[in-house]
Amino acid sequence: MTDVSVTRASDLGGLANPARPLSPIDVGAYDDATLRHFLTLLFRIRFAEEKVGELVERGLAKAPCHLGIGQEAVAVGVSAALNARDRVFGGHRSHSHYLALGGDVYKLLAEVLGKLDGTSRGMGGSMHLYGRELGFYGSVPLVGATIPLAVGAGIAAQMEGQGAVGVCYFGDGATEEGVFHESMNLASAMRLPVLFVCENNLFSSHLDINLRQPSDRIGRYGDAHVVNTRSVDGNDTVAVAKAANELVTHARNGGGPGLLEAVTFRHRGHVGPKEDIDVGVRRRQSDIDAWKRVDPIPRLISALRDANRMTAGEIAQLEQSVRKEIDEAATRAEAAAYPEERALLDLVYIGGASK
Amino acid sequence: MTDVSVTRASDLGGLANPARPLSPIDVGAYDDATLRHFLTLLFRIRFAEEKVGELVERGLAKAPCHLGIGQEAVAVGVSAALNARDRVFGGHRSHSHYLALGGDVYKLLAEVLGKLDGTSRGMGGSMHLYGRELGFYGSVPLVGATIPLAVGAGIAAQMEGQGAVGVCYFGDGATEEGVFHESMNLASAMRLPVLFVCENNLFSSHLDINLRQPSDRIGRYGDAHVVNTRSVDGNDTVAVAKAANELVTHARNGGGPGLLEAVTFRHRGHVGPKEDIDVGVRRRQSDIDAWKRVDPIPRLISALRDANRMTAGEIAQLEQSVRKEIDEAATRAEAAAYPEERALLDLVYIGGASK
Amino acid sequence: MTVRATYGEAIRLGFEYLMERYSNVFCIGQGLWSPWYVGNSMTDLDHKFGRHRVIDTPVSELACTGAAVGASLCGYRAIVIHPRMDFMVLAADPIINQAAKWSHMLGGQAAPAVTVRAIINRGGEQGAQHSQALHSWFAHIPGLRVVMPATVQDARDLLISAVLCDDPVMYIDDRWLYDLSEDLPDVVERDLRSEKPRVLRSGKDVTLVGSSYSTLLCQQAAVELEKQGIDAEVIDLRVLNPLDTTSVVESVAKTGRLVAVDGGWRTAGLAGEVIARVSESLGRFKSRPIRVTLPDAPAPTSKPLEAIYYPDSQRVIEAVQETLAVAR
Amino acid sequence: MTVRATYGEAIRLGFEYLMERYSNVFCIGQGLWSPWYVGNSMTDLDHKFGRHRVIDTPVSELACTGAAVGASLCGYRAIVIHPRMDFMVLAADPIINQAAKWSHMLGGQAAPAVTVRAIINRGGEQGAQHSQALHSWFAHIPGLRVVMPATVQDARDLLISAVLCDDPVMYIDDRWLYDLSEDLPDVVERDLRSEKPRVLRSGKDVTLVGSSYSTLLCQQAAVELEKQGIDAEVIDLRVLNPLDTTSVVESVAKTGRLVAVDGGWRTAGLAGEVIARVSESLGRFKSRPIRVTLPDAPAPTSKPLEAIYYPDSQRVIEAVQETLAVAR
Ligand SMILES: Cc1ncc(C[n+]2csc(CCOP(=O)(O)OP(=O)(O)O)c2C)c(N)n1
Ligand SMILES: Cc1ncc(C[n+]2csc(CCOP(=O)(O)OP(=O)(O)O)c2C)c(N)n1
Ligand SMILES: [Mg+2]
Ligand SMILES: [Mg+2]
Repeated sequence: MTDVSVTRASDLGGLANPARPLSPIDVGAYDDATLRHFLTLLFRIRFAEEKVGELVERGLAKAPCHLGIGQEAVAVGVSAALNARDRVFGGHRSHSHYLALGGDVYKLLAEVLGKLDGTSRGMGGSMHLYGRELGFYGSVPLVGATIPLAVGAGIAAQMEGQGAVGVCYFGDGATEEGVFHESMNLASAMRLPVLFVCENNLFSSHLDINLRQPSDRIGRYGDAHVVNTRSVDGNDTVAVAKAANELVTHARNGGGPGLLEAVTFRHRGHVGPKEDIDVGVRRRQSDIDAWKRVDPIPRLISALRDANRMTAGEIAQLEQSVRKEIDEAATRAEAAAYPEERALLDLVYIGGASK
Repeated sequence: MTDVSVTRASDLGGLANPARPLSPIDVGAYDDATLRHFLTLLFRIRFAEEKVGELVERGLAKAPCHLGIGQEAVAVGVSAALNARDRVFGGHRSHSHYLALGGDVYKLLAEVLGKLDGTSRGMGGSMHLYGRELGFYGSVPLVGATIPLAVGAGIAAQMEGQGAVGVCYFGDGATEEGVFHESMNLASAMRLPVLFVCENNLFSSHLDINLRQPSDRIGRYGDAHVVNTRSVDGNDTVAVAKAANELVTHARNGGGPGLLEAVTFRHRGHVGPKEDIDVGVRRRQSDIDAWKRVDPIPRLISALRDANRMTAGEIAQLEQSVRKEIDEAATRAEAAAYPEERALLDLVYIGGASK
Repeated sequence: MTVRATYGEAIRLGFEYLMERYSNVFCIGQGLWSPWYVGNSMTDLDHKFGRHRVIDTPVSELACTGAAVGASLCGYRAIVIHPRMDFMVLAADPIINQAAKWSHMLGGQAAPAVTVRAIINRGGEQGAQHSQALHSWFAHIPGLRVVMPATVQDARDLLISAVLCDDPVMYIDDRWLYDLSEDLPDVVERDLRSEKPRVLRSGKDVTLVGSSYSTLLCQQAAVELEKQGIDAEVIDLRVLNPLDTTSVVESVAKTGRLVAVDGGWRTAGLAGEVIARVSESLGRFKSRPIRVTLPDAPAPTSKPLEAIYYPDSQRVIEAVQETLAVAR
Repeated sequence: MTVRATYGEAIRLGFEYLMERYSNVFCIGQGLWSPWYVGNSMTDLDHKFGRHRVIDTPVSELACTGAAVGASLCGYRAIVIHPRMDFMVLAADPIINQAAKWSHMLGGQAAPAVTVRAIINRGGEQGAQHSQALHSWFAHIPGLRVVMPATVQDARDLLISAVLCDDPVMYIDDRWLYDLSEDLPDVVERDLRSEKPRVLRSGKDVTLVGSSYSTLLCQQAAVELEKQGIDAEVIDLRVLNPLDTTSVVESVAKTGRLVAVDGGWRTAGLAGEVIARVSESLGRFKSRPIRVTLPDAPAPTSKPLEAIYYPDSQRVIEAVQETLAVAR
């Protein structure tokens, strides 16, 4: 588009500004085990993605890897509102979505390396993850593609009448795809139990949202489609969990779909482990630095310590054990086998060789 | 979709209710010639479409013909805001859009009959009209398809810098197509001079809008895409003309796109001359009767007479002369020649036989 | 027990069979509550099975198709209906990028057992955006199965096989066939993976290959040709993807002559594929094979142009005569 | 005066030539302000010609393509760029239902002189949604012209011809060719309507037909085959739609043997069309024609599967050897 000013005012009431005065994370509503679980997941996602970055740098992972480092709180918070009957779909940046549901790091790393033990039996790589046993029904990289699939999961859930929800994660860029709007309208008109989770990281690859949309607040689409909407601090695990829980509960009770806008930022570039300072349109070192200061992990750690929920020692120990888990998983994944050649034709159709 | 109540409340503040107390049409802002022109166009469109209905009933017009009888005020009002540099696109129900720009009834009827003298040289029929000399850049029946084309006309206009606008007409149903949203966002982000005209007739073929969308007010999409929006009485030629003029003037001056929602109703069925009482979901005779009581033509006539702008005699004479014009055009069109067979291959590519 | 039905009614019988027996089958698409969108092929299904199982939709081909794919990943067997193939172009992504690829791309674990019903609805001066027969596109996409019934029985039975198949299937029917009528035996559920092209009529002089309405043209031509002493074998492809041309090759090995008839465009279309397969297998014909297809032009509207646009059985007959002009 | 350039640079030279000389040319597409989306094929064009003429866009393939078509109806010559053909599937409507049909459907009066640039960007373990080569789909659509440059010079010159052509043209380039390098003569503007397949190498034993990267495979194979005493003729299709196979037919009339190579899927694809055309014209070969294509499977990601998925020149050589196994 023509060069609209990228300094246009934000409609997000501070959420897009990492230098705003922060309200501290309010851990009051959750018990110790849950909070420890949140932190475990945050660590696991963070370190697993850092490991993926290493595998890319070492030339072992060839598939495009989109890291969500800095955005982990979204998936952790959302997953807290879900149960085993719900069906979750992701996109190109879905390591966190898989892991936050309880996904296995070894399977993830094996998949990233194209190995048979991977989540998708080595047929997908980083951008195509699967974990049905967890309720993770699949992620694929075509932007916006899984949004209507989650609506279909909502139809299924409505027919079953068991209170399940369909969930999809997508980015701010995906809301520029028509299918997002068609899906919101369909879900709204049918009052389907669907949770639309927009990770608004203010960028779509190299482009700032202000270069692509007339406002940086994705929530306005929820208003237009008459969908219950919450815009929250996406770097606050608890805020995300609470908002997700509200919307999901409403949906389970027949109140129709919800749109959760979690405002966040990715520390790394669009694809691969670099920070992409040079290539972005307004992606300055100072922006990244400012966002790193509101990193969801230290923020949750401070809150846990301030509230005396975990000691520094416990946290350090947890960190160590997660790091160890991931190193071991990586070593195993590197050594694992590739799929056999016949998979190429055998998997085209379900149940055996194409005939 | 599942059976949502079709009696859901309207968000249109009365515009969707033909039985509301009507404000009289305010002709004060326009001179006699303009008002006479409005009435001429209303008559021409109405009688031309009635003639098309006859041609269908007589088995002469075979192509699907979508009549907009009852909706004429929209195109007449919008066209009043346009000039020769503007570029207008239509859809499946576009007889009025073509005629309101000054289109020729003979060419229209010839096209409807598939004759060489038609607007599209007999290659299009009722659903594919063209009149570049009038600024009518084309209408095609794939729902929503011309919306992004008008955005392209907006890009062209912005590049030319001559104050032109791109215009497209579409229905409430078309706003369910993703391309509508993508187009609105693109036009808004680029601040393009585009007028989006939604003829909200509350139906998409057999389905009431309340069975397809969570609200009957299309204007909410303008809010979401940060586009200047007006929702008006689509059966009031003057109200449409004024709102269109405001939005177009704004767009010409670099203020970005506008969305005009004109609320109206079609007297006839989705396709063909019948009223479709039986086949619609909530398309009752009483609805049609109520909407006929707010027919745009008698309403403008009353206003003209009340304001002493035209006498009953003048109006009757005008009506007579338009009817005559149309009868003559129909007679000529029936007698006109079909395109030659070689058009089938010659027109596939521009400038001659496919090679 | 047989029942007399037209092609349109047979489709409806297929839907009824499925929805009565399988509670996880549902239909979604534009016009399903309307009496006119899909001819008589789904009349009153919404009343019989409820509007929650026969869902009429907003004008949103992309999301509705994607939703059908999504529901099918969750154990349902959704049938998404596109009253015109032209509009389905807007839903190409969920069909070809999603449904067709999920099994392969996710290691054979995710099976969107969706059925995409695409209706060819042409003629009647509807013009270029309301007439397309794009089956060749979908025959080109691995991971998708494509069926095109030509007979009344197949109209019912291939629909049933399509819906019961674990893979995504496109079921394409043609409104021009709706008035064909036939006696139907009871339904026998058949595994789509075993369904193949079928020799509808055996003959020794020339092989005619068609699918859907083109098969009807071949059959009509064969009847006429018989009167002229020409013995045509007619093969109905039925399943376009994955395409098995074994029987076509065997037939041409016998007859030496091939006329491939198709209701789509010529270039890079199905009829060319048939000729290519036979050429690859046999390397030679008694006389040059011929395609009878649409010309490479969009559908016109005007009456005289429509009349020459769509091939008829006479064109098939002429093609056969041409192949026979070379000494037998 | 010649200039040395790679295929990627040649595309950029084409853009530069057009934008310098024709003020009504503009570019629109995803990633045009990014240094990595389209390789080196458009580097810094936004800075050179201004961001109003090189427009980076939201993630809206459908509207952006439609907008390019619309602007092209208003006297502009828009080039809409799709960094991956897979994503362009979302824009099928404005390409095939609109651009390809407007001339015909509106009586030859409306010419959307738009160029749709589609990039094939496969390999690198990107998988099924980031690898597709769907040129056969677009070769099937009348009203659209489709070009696929195989050489550095064509990369530049066919782009220029495409944009200057009054019809909608799809220009398809392949990232695997970007490092080819060649000396380029000055630009001579050529009417796309006169551009045809080209015999790149003449030979008498077998005819190899390719387009884009497949042509390169044919050339590489021909070099190897020469060492084995086999004299291959190589034909580069260049223009897939409307497809003119006269020179292919002439060649096979001479060699009697045909290997059709294509980077797309096998069934209902371009290679089959080439075989069909030759069969229709000649009716017989010295030995069975062979296609070398992708298998009918989505693109895998895993390294060992990618290695067997994409055909290489060795596969072409083997196919030639197979055709020659039958006595000459
Ligand atoms: C349909 C489609 N168009 C374009 C792309 C290229 N692409 C991959 S990721 C991406 C950015 C998406 O941005 P957003 O949705 O905000 O997600 P984020 O990367 O910020 O997580 C784009 C444009 C694609 N994969 N699919
Ligand atoms: C892409 C597409 N989908 C479906 C159709 C079938 N169709 C033709 S007109 C129409 C209704 C459109 O309703 P609306 O946009 O409100 O316009 P109206 O008919 O009320 O003027 C539909 C669904 C079509 N022509 N194109
Ligand atoms: Mg983003
Ligand atoms: Mg309407």
